[in-house]
Amino acid sequence: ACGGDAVNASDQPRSGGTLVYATGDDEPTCLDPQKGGNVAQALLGTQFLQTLFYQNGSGEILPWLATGWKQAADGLSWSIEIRENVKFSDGTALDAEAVKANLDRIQAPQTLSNTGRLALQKIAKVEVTGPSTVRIDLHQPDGALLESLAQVWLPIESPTAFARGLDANCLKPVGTGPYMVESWTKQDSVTLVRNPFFTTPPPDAAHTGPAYLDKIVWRFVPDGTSRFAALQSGQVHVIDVVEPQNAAAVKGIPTLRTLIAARPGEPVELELNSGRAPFDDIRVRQAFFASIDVDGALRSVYLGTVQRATSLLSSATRFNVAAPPHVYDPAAAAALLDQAGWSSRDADGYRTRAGKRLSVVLPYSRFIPLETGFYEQLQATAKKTGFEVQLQPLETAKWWSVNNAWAYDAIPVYYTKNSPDVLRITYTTAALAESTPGSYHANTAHVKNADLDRLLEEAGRSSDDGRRAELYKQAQDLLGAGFYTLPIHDQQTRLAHQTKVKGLRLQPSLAMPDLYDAWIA
Amino acid sequence: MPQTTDPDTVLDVCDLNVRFGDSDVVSGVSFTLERGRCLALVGESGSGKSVTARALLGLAGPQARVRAQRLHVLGRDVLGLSGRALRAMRGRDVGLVLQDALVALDPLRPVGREIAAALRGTPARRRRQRVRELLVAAGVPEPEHRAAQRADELSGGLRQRALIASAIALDPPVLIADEPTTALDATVQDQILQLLLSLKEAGTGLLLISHDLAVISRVADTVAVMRQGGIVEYGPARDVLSAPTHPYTRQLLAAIPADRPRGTRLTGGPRSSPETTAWPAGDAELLTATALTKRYPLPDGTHRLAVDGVSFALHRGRTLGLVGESGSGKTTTARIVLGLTRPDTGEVRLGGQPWSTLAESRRRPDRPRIGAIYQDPLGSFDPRMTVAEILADAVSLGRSTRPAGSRKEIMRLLDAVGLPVATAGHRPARLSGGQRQRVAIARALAPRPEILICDEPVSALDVLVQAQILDLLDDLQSEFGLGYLFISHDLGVVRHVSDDVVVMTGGQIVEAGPTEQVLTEPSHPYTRRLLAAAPRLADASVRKGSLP
Amino acid sequence: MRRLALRALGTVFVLWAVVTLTFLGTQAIPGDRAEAVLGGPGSRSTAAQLAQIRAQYGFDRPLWVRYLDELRHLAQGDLGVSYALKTPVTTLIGQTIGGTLTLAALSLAVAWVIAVAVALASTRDSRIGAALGSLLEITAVAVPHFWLGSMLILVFSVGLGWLPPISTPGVSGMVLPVLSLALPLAGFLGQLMRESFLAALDAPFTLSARARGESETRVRLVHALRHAALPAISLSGWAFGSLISGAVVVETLFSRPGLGRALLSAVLAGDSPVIIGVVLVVATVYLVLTFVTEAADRLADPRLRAASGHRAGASAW
Amino acid sequence: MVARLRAARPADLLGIVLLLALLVAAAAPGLVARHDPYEIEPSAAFQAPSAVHWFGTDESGRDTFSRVLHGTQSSVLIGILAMAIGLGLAVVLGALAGLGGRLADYAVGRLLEVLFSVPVLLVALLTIAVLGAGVVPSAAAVGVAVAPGYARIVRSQMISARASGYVEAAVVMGRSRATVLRRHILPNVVARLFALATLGVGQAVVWACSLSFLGLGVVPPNTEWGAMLAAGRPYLTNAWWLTIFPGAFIVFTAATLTLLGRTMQRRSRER
Ligand SMILES: Nc1ncnc2c1ncn2[C@@H]1O[C@H](COP(=O)(O)OP(=O)(O)OP(=O)(O)O)[C@@H](O)[C@H]1O
Ligand SMILES: Nc1ncnc2c1ncn2[C@@H]1O[C@H](COP(=O)(O)OP(=O)(O)OP(=O)(O)O)[C@@H](O)[C@H]1O
Ligand SMILES: [Mg+2]
Ligand SMILES: [Mg+2]
Repeated sequence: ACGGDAVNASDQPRSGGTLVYATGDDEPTCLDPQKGGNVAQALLGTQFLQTLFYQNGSGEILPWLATGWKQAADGLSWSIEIRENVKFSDGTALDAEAVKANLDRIQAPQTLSNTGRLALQKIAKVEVTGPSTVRIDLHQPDGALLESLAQVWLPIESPTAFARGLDANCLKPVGTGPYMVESWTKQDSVTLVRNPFFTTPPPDAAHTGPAYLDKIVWRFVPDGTSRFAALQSGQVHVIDVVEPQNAAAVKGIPTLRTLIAARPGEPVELELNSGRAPFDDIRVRQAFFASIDVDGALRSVYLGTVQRATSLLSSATRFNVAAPPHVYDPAAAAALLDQAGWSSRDADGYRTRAGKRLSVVLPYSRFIPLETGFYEQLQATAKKTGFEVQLQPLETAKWWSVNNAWAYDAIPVYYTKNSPDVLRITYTTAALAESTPGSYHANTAHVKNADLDRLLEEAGRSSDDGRRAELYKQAQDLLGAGFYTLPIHDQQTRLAHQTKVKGLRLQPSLAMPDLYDAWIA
Repeated sequence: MPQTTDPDTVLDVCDLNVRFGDSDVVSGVSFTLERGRCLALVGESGSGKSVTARALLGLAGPQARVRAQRLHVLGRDVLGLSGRALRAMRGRDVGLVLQDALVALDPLRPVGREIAAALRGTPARRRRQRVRELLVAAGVPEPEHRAAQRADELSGGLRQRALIASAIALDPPVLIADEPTTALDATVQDQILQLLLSLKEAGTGLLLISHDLAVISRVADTVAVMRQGGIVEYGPARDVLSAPTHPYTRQLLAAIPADRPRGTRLTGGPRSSPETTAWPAGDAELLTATALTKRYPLPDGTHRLAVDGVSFALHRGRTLGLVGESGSGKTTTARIVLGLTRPDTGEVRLGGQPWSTLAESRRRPDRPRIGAIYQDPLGSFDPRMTVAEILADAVSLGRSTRPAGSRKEIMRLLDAVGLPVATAGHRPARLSGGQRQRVAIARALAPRPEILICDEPVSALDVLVQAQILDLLDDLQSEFGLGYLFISHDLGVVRHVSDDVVVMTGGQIVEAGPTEQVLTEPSHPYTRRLLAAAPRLADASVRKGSLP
Repeated sequence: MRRLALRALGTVFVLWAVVTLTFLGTQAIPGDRAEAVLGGPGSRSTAAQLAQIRAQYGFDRPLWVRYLDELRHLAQGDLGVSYALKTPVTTLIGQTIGGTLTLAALSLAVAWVIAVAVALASTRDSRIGAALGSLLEITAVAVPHFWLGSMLILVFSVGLGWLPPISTPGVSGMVLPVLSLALPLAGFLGQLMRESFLAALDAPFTLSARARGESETRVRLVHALRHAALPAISLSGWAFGSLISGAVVVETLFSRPGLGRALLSAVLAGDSPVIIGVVLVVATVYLVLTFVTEAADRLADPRLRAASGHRAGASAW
Repeated sequence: MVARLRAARPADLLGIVLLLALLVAAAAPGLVARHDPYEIEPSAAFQAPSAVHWFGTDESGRDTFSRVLHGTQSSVLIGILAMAIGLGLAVVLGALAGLGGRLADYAVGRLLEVLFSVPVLLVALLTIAVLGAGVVPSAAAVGVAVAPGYARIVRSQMISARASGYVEAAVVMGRSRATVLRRHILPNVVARLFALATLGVGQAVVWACSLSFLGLGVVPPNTEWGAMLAAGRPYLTNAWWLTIFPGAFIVFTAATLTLLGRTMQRRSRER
């Protein structure tokens, strides 16, 4: 699903130079992805942080900062060998103590880790068993453990750097990657320079030894038009979050090229809050899906540059099962709504039941990669069937509040993770977080299904691929039949770059850009 | 038409026409001016005097279309000159003293610099010295100090002199002075006229523009009377002023109030109102002011005594004239009487009852008994109201419901002040100055007051209009028995309208008494100085004899 | 001396009131303050984390306690630490203020140059010229900054490729942002100036300057221009303030680090320390500028030096 | 009326004609625009301007011309509402300062100084942050933000009206304070404000659009110009019409109102 520019053999890589990368993703509030853990952090972190394991393009786990691993027969304990003679960019050595320090830190509440902490939930404790070996003890078997440890949200950082305190570490995390953070000018840019201690290229990299580039200026350019204009005018070398229309435009510009790949996890999707009316009724959920013309919207808003997602798991995630997508069928929708009692219409043409309008609150935010035009079309088509969709554009923090408070009927979400275990994180009863109201809950669809819980728990414990495939298929079928989630398109890494930038590639685990091989011709 | 043959002829104008758009503002004007002589242009406001003067310098404005058979300055045709040549001519050949001296100097620059700006060709280091000389020549005391001041730091007279200094900077053979003495105190006016006379004696050809015949009679050798853009009478000053042939000139002469006894009409024609008076005769005291003082704080923490121990009384059917130079406290006195300013000490009593000591709400019911008219009538009208609305408001005493018959009352008022009915629908801004003042008077009369306070009611008007207003006030007084407090800095006007007169200076009354006595046998030196400076027609005896 | 002391006191009062108003304003922003601290995309904060933050930042204390606390810190010159960025607000402002002040100052200067040029070129003679001039001004005033900025990017960056669309520290990176801010302001100043310029050209004192034989250039440059500049000078302090508002838009558009962008993201994130800090700084700059423009006013208009007391304020915004 | 029209300058006439066009667009956009502004037609997205779609179509295939025309209503409504709110606040503050005696004047004066030193846009941003997005909040935000500027003007006009000759003349004639206020001061001040308001509506439209650009304006699919601009701007290089036309309409409207406001100002000065 991903790949890089094949390095042209006739072009000899050249060392030196500064690459300017303009990102459209948010500016991280902390450069250390152990804290929080989002895509913006992952994008930057991939350049200077590395993980114990590496996941290649076919989903296999390869050693990286670890050299080997062994799972105990009961699946409750893993012993891991740490690579020797590796130094952090501050000059301190990587050892078993450092790995334990990192894993413990991610789990400690004061670290405020979210993504990493959720991934390590099954860990009971980490023990140093030798200078270069650790043992990880689990509460229950975790088939996704190695995949989790191959995500940049669980990097191995210098414990010496941790000693500086949480906030200092946010400014300048210290890892083992090809580059290191030199400075961070808030609301402008982060400057990275080559790491002199670097010895651990990614397993599938094109070269070994230090990185080619002297320096990377990672600029925050939230405005998509300016970002693309800057690329066109040669002011920057690489941009991300390329908007569809610009991706289409690149085709006509010989000096530019795109690099687009799906990210693993759950696609960008619309989840319906089945915990309250009107979507507590499966017929209404089904009718809603049938009254939205997703294909039409994708074709027009995205100028055909984006594929419709057909599965509850991203096309870049193992064990995804393609299901026939929901089709736009107003007649079927109408019939379902009539059945569900929403048969009368009010003066504005919206359906009502017992004097109450069939109204759907849909809060969205800019950080979710869906265009305003998409929501508008959704609103317009749903209106024909009689749904009133109340769009609420919200700022990120507000959007999370609304999400935490369950104050929505339909909500666009995505979840980036390199494992089908993402389904367990986002659809099990435990993920409702009902015991702590106002708290983050990953189960945005409010699915409460014991069968599903059982399937996903077992799949999560299993390390047998055949069994996992079977369990995940059942789970996906079950979810599909419940009309909770409308997959829209895969979440993507969308880069555009000057053709003179060579060796640009994506790390397969999360499809994050990796500038280790990159050089400027 | 005189020909330019005489080398002494500095201005030679033949058949000058100036058009703005499609209106002829000046048409068929011809005159000549020689060295050491003075030609005066007189005429009512808007008759084209200033435009004529500006045309001589090519400054009639971009919209003006100027045509003439001859427009010669020092023998050169102005109409044929290039812009550069025109500029060279200005200031060097012809100096111009603009009409509005008060605003004719850049308020942001010291006057010394303004004068120096005219000194083309003078080396920079000599200029300072030269500016000093010019200011001295223009009769400005303390020239060094004054040169560093800006126009608005100078009094009107000093400004006028500074302006003259800048106009004569290059010693031009021709000087045009447009209304150089209007709006100045008599004493200051006198000084300016002296200055002009001395220039004339030194050989400058002087084109003097004024609507004030008294001023002209002192300086001019030749007079051209303008009306509606044309010259109606042109000849030696003595002849024109003593034996006017054109009726308009006669009208102008008759309108001069100075030395005309109380009660004589200035406009000719009969009284508009019946001779019979509806008010009881007898010398009733309407209002008394006793020992009024008012001080204003100055920015530097000290005080200025604007009014200092002023006492007087107003009587039914009589006029008290209040004269004095600018800043002597006349307006402040009037405001105290009107109950707009509270005196620091002293008291005003109305009809024997307390007035100035009352609270405003207690005073309000009696307010209709005192009316007022001001120098600037336009500012005293609500700009949104028409004449009819203004009068209706006055008639109804501010109650919004209109009493029956108010329309008739409005017509009566308009008639009383001699305004056509058609004016009722206009806003005051569209009326002429004289008409506006009439509306102001009508409004003041509406509540049937006993007293009218008139603060410089005619100072902004030209002689003919002034004469009409003065006659009107006179008629109204004899009809309704109004008591007037009439404030003016113009001795001639005060003399004509007042029964009694008080003379103020520095906030104090220096002399008071019956008008004839005070103004013919002044006892106080200040009054004598004021009288000596007052312009009058040069030879009153000649004039008297020539009147029909 | 006394006047200076009073003025200083007045300034302190204004700053206090600004802080109070802004504090109340930020408190009125709905949403959980703790969410603002933990916020950001993918925050996924648990209730425990939120509670921890509330305790740590003292969000659970009563409003007046927090207010007094805020005042105490501000009085000590401590602007606090940004919720979202976890950077001291002083550092944040230090990093951004230079760019914004440069941008605003340059824009003001460019606007002035354009306005003066337009005023000097304007006459009453040509009706077409006058109409065209005023039409241009009116249009310039009516152009939203961001639209103008977008158009400039379209033409000069995308089309012609002359200038960078996202700003760089150098001169070329300043051109488009400065133009986006300066053109509308130039229209505004131009209207003011041209009107008073023409009025000054009609004034008797220019006529008498001409009558003295002064050249047209001199009349325009020495006499009329100074008068024309007066209202524009008086309004420049205000204009500078409005440029800060414009900077919010322009900095976002051209991806310039600056106070405006910091303010915008702070409001969106409910990051009150940054909001209060930036507003305090902007208010201080505004007050200093009012002081400067008043001095400039006095310099340009000696009448003000003589007359004490205050003049009527801005006539329009 | 005819005579007055004849006296009008060409610029005034232009202003009036443009205003009429604007009013028609706001009152009955359907008269000219044949398409439904909300009707999506995904297959007809991003069509360049043509005889069918004069201003082209947007990413959802909606007719830009219809949307721009229908947008007149909400945009102008926001402008007028903002102006009403701003001027309303300003009149209250200004009247208090101008007529309420020294203490009130001082207090309001300080308050205005305070409001002046806070950036206009911040006030607007905070208002929106508190009220949420939408037509009314947008208008309120702009109104609140611009109120101090107008309050200053109202104050100085109140003061100059109070010091005017006609008020003094009314006092001399024995009119009470209330009468003077009601019959002379307020009508005169309000008459001037009318011209000012016209000028301000144009600016308010521009401000409201800026809010939309910052993502704080009107909620989609509302056809407000600022929101349209914000939505269309990402397509600047491929579908220029989505940016050019709404922007041009903002400029056109603001300019028309400014032109009109200036004419009215000049007229009231000439009167
Ligand atoms: N630039 C101009 N455009 C149009 N009309 C003008 C212009 N200048 C003067 N006028 C008109 O020309 C006429 C004569 O004006 P002028 O100033 O010469 O009168 P005047 O005799 O000097 O009056 P006053 O005694 O009031 O100064 C007036 O009706 C005036 O309105
Ligand atoms: N409100 C005020 N505050 C301070 N000083 C004042 C005030 N009103 C008048 N004065 C001063 O009081 C003095 C008398 O003024 P007033 O207006 O009564 O003179 P005037 O005789 O009417 O002069 P003019 O002939 O110029 O109208 C002047 O020096 C004036 O500057
Ligand atoms: Mg004149
Ligand atoms: Mg006076």
